[in-house]
Amino acid sequence: MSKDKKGGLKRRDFLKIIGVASGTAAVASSCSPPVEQIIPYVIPPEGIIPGVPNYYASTCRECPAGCGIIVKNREGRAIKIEGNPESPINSGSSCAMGQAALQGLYNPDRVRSPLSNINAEKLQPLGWAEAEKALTEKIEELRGSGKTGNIVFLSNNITGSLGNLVDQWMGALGGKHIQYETYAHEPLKEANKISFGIEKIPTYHIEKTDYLLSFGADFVETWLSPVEYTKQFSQMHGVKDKSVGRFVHVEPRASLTASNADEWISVKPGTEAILALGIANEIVKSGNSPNGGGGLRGLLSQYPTDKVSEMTDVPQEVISQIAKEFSSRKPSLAIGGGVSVTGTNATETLVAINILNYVAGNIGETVDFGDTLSISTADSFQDITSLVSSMENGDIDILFVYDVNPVFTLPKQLNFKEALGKVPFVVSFSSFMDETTELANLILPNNTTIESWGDYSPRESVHALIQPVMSPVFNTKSTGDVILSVSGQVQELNGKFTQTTFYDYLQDSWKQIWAGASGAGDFDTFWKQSLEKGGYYKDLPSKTVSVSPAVASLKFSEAEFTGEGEFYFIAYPSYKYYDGKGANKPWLQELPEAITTGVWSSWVEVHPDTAKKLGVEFGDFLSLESPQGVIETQVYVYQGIRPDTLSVMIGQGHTSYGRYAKDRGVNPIDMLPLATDAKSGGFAWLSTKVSAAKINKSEQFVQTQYTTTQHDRDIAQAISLTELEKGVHHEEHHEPDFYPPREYDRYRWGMAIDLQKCVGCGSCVTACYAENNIAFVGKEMVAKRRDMAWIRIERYFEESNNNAGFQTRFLPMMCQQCGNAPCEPVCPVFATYHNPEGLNGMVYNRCVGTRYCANNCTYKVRKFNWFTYKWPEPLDWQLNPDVTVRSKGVMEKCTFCVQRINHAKDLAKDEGRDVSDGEFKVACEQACPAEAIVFGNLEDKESEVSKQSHDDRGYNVLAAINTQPGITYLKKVTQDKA
Amino acid sequence: MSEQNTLTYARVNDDIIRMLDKPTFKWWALFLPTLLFVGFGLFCFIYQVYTGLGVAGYRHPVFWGVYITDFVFWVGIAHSGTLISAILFLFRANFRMSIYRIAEGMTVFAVLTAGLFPIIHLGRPWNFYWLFPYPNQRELWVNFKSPLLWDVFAVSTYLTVSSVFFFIGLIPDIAAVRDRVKEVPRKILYSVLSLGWKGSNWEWLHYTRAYLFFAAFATPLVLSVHSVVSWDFAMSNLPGWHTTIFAPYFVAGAIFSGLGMVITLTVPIRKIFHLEDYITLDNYDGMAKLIMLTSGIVGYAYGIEFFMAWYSGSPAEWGQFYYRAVGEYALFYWIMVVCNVVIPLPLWFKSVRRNIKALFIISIFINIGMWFERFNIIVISLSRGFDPAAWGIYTPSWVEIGITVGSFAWFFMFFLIFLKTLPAVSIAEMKEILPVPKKEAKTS
Amino acid sequence: MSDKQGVLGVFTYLDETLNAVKKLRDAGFKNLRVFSPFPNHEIEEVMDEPESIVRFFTLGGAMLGAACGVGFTVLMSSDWPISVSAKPIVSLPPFMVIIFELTILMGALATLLGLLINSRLRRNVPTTMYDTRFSEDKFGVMITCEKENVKDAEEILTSQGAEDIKFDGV
Amino acid sequence: MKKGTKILSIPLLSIFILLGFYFYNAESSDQGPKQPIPFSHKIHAGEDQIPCEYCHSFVDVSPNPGIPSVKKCMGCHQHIVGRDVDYDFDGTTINIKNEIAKVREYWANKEPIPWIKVNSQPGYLHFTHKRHIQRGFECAQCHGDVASMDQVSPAYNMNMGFCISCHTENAKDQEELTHLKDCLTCHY
Repeated sequence: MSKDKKGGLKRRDFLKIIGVASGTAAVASSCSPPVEQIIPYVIPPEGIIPGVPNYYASTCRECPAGCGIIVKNREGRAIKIEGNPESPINSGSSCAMGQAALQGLYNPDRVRSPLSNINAEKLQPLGWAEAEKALTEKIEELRGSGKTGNIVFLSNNITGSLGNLVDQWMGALGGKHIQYETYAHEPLKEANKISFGIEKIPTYHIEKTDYLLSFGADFVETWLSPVEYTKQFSQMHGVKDKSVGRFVHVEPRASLTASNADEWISVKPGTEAILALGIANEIVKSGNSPNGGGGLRGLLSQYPTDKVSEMTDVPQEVISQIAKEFSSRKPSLAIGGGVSVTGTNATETLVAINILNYVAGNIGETVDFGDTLSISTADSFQDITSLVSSMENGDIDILFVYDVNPVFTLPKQLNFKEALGKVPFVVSFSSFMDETTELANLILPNNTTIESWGDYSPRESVHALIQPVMSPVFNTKSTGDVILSVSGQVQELNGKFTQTTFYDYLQDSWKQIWAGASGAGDFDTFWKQSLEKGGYYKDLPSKTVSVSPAVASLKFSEAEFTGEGEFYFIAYPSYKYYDGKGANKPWLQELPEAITTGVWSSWVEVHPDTAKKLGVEFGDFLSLESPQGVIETQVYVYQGIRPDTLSVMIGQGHTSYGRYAKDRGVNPIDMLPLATDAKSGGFAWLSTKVSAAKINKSEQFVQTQYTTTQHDRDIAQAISLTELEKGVHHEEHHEPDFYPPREYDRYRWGMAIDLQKCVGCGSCVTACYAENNIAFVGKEMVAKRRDMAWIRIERYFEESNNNAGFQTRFLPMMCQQCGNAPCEPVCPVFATYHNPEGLNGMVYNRCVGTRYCANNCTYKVRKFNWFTYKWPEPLDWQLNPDVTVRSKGVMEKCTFCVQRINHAKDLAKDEGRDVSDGEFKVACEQACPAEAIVFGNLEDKESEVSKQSHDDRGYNVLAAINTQPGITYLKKVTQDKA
Repeated sequence: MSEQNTLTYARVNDDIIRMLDKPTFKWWALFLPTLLFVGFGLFCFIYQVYTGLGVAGYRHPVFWGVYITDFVFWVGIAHSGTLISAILFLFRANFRMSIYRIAEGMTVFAVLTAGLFPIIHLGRPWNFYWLFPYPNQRELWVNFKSPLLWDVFAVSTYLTVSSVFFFIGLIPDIAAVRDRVKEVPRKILYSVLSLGWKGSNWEWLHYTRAYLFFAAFATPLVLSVHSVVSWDFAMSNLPGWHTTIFAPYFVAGAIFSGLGMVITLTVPIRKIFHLEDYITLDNYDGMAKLIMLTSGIVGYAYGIEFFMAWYSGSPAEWGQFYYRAVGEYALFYWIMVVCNVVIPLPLWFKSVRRNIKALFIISIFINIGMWFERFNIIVISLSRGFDPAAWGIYTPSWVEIGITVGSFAWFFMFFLIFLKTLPAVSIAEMKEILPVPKKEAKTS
Repeated sequence: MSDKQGVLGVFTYLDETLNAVKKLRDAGFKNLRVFSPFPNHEIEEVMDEPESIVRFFTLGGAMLGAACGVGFTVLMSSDWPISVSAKPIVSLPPFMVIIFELTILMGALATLLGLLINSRLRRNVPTTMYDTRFSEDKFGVMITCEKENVKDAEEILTSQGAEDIKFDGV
Repeated sequence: MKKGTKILSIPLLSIFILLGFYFYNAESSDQGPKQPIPFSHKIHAGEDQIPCEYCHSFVDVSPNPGIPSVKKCMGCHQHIVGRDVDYDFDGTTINIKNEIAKVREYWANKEPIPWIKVNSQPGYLHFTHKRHIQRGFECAQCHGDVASMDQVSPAYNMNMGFCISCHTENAKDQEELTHLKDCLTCHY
């Protein structure tokens, strides 16, 4: 086995599988090429043609939503993840986390082989046989001593085959399988149990609604199924024949979701329940309720608007207005249960929201109990606490940890870490050296989703398949296989499992699904189809539910807060790091957080008045103190948060977990008390008050946009709903021109971006990084504004006469592919020019780096390679062979994914036709969950993009400069009351 | 011309050729440090090429900084040299006679320095030759529509023409030196350089003609070159760059800074080599008057820029100039205004114009002010473009400062060598303004 | 040329020099040459040589330069037409700059050439018929004539106050 | 003498440039790298008349022509052990039998054969064999008469001029010409 110098990867082995390994790493420099080897296959794998990509359907497991993905594979390397259009969940789109899964796969800090410290001080690498033997011995030893009940398998919510396998295994060993989800949404289940007698989390149909009222449900970020609900939202909120749906968001801070709302109602933390009931009462009072409030009139009458208003800090007129709209604009929907607002009264809040929906007659309309989420089956927080206590009592002898990081995600007060120390034998299946795995005695690194077989059922209607897209990068093994082979070695378990590989087990369990599926033909075809489609999807009839009378007698209280501090403390889950899982992926670290545009760190959001009071400014450091702990972090002054509230993002502050995550920012979970929601026993995230004090430290707040307003440049434009209804004439911009307009024969590639749909989630940015080999540069470089992103999401706070007083606008800005590009004429060497298909070509290898093009770029979208940026191996295996890797001294920018255009044209040429509309998608368009980006041929008058670019709302950014951009933006629609 | 009456042809030769005597300790004390700094600048450049341009302070969106500032600064310096030697020659302004050689030397060396920066600032300097239209296997030419290419042509033309002009002017004087020096090596050197000049009426006939034509060429050239340099900016659409007044504004600025530099250089030379009889107060007076004029033009440009920005009604334009006056770079802006507009004001008084010390000090401030003018135009404009999302601040790094210092050293290195090798004051032309020796004049 | 000989008179005063020239010419001497440390109009008048032809070099060079300018820009641009920001491939306004610069460049170089050729600046070391004082403060008159006339020439020169007389070929 | 050089220098300079221009396009004199096994294209493609596509089988469907897998080699060399004779391989004498034995060795160890790339293009150039083959170009047009080479060496140094001249000659019409001379066709 020849070891590779770098990283000790068995490069040769890898090459044996992946075959021709040239290309990729070449750079645009004029130096003579080194001696290149071409390594042929020993045995050519079926259906792989070097140079031609293969696509495999699989399932994303970065969060519980379980989106379908398609993984692009070149020469045996997974190089790009895209949403699977077949999947009913994300139907083609993906989020930043999903895109970045590749950097999990190729993460240089992965556990590269089994490790154990059984007969050594520190963790030592060992072979799989040894490792499994070690585990087998432990189990046997335990069984010998008769203490069989003391095995616990702690995993995240793994439904499907692996889940079953683990259950069976634990059953056989007499152990327990506990499924721990950081965000388990117990209150949702409990509330539904109370209100409808169904302990399940339903699916919602936001797209059907005309009026959406969210009580802190951050569905654009992390709530239940972000991609799906963002897509639904953009359908509901997008412009359809001159009308748009209305979205009102109630939360103490203006989260990214709230920033996309037409109204952000800043409510006193923990009083959402009261507000919901107040609104319901208002509806019933005004007789707008179809069912007249049923048996709840009595209950509701206790919540007169004036009282509610003063309890919740929400003005009366606002309450009555919401009530009016909510009951009049049908169908409407109220949702809740965002993690950041889960207080000690979370269940009550959600019951109240159910009541509101019931009163407005939405149950069954836009809430679907026919198809419920499988996260419902996750174990509750109480099970975790009891586990911890039994660990502390030494009742646990073997603890298996699978794909969870409780040391990081559980509140310090629970002392999980200490309890773990009391467990004699801890086995981690994690592929990453996270805080929990560090403390394990035996590490059996699992394959990542992209390397292993499996399945996952995020909801009843979906059985999603996971298939290996490439052979393991490191010496890792899928946990299913480990369990089976270990079971094979343990005497008592002999013959327990007929299968020897997890693949067999998977197929066997799918035989049952196949049996359940009607008219699926024989199993093999069913299996093939499912693999192609990424799983088996069935339609379930929606179930009608009725509110149980018990609700009427329910007591509704305000949330309780511990701690003497004067500020409510919000720890909110991040759409970049989820519960901290994403923090080891440079793409996510470098993706600017939508509101602050901050990168590579954490911060605390402080209201301007509060900041003045505390005497801190943007960039200063605050010390936040709660009874449980102290964190010191940087101030971001933000008008979108209540003066009596401070908030910090969850996900940073790792003490381990690889070079990109380690010692970066702070972990707000350390601040949280061990409070639970009274009714469901779920963890209460919003339950503490903290005190804040300025500390004598100040740094540059590293972000990608230093301005908050547009300075009258009219870049992100908006149109009021009334104007839109009146119908404005789309001003085709025609500056007097010195030269005749340019002619195009077949193609003129163009793009349309709908600002009404764009939610600023940044998945396009990450997709662009992945597709175009864009270098991540790290915090120090971003601090010097040297980030290389080809797309930036511009974020502007606009004066507004809505309740919040401001409105947030997002605008994805990339190269506008100008027809009259300022960058082109100034280049002395034709390194950038206008190509016959309307692209603004950038020829890296011709560039000498005068940088005049960037100076003259009206939109400042060109990025310069100040250094030759490196990808630590094996991150560079992800690089797209179809895109040049740029070297120092070269300008670069968005190319409209010219490699995809050329590929499509190549295929079209094989069939002797032109490229047809929608035949291919550019990376950002493909990723966008909101379907805000449309790309296509402007010469084809029928194409979607040409239709949209002649839309009434269409405009070019900075049109007065007459650059004649190829990108048309569609104005955002403001619904502010006149 | 009271002092000059004491001058005779012989004395002119003596005095001026004496300047070429063996370098003194003083000279070495000046020369060696320049070598040192040139070395450091070179090191910085190599380091930059090796590591990447990131070692400079550049950052999005400020893609040009100190290097281009230096480039424009040095080109500017170059200009007054040609102005004095060519334009004033055409105007037959006699006060040029004694200083034009120094000014021309300055021109040549300044262009030599300026020419380095476009290459230094490249992202891939090893490909700089791609900017020239040479036949290559790619069958690819250059983009003649790019202002940068105009620069390539303008600057290289300027360098060639000004050095030829410089050399032509030198021929008779070199001959004079040749006829003086005894040691063989220098004798040979000067013989070769003098091209066997004998001062016959034939030679003078063609010489004067040719010189006239050179002057006639150099004049439009000097105007065009700095106009082209200004178009590097004016041709863009960036607020703060995209204005029509740039060409005259830059030319005036160039002459302004150039004259400043001439004074800065001549004052010490005059003192050290005792050229009081040659470089007279009248000469300085004349230059000071020119400085007054150009300073006025520059000041006017500063003012009118603001008016135009306001009058344009474009938020980008006005935003830019408002930012210049009060933004992060306001200090630099006001340094510029004070140095270039306020400090030269005393020159309105004759007493100041004829006071060497005062002139010297003012000239130093002018140099500083004009460097900052270029810095402001380039950096401030870039840091605030059209799109607020892409605004950013630039601060030079030690590498850039090192190379800038190196460039000054590089310039002075050449200048010091020049002082010791070539007659720094034109012998022949000094004689032209002396009264012609006539027998009658003597006898009567 | 053995029958020809050169005579060189060295003068201090310009008027004497000029008188000498006049006298010599009256005495029928042809091809005279005057040396002076600086250009002087009176000398030019007296000698009245034909107008220098350097100007034709200059003109030719300049015109050639302009032609090259046009040629370069137009031909090279259309050789591989690459379109930048909707401008025509051959657009003269930007080309004017190049054309102008090349005009100047070639004009100047041609002038230099013209000077070098016409003023016979070939030899690196002047002939014996030269006095180093010419580059300092003396004027000189040189006559090339038949051997038998040398005497007359010498006479005229001395009569006009030549302080030193040289002959070559002896 | 000064003037002399001045006048001379101009034609000299231009001559140098033209020479450089000429040599740039001249045929490559590269000998070709030493391969782990002296594989003779002369024998395979020449004497045995095996068509290029047999081994480089992806040439008409993929940008890369594809290098034959060891399996493919064994496809024949299972049976063909090779004559036990000396063979003059570009000057070096090799024994065919021994050399073929090496192939079987690789196969036995399931090791790939680390061939050295002969014709390689920089990464900023995206050349596709597919298009050119489908357009009906012969391999020899760029790779030279491989069938007569033992050790394959680059026939031409395939620089941009090489591509462009061919593109210009073979363009059907103006539209195709613009496309074939469009930078983004190959550089992205």
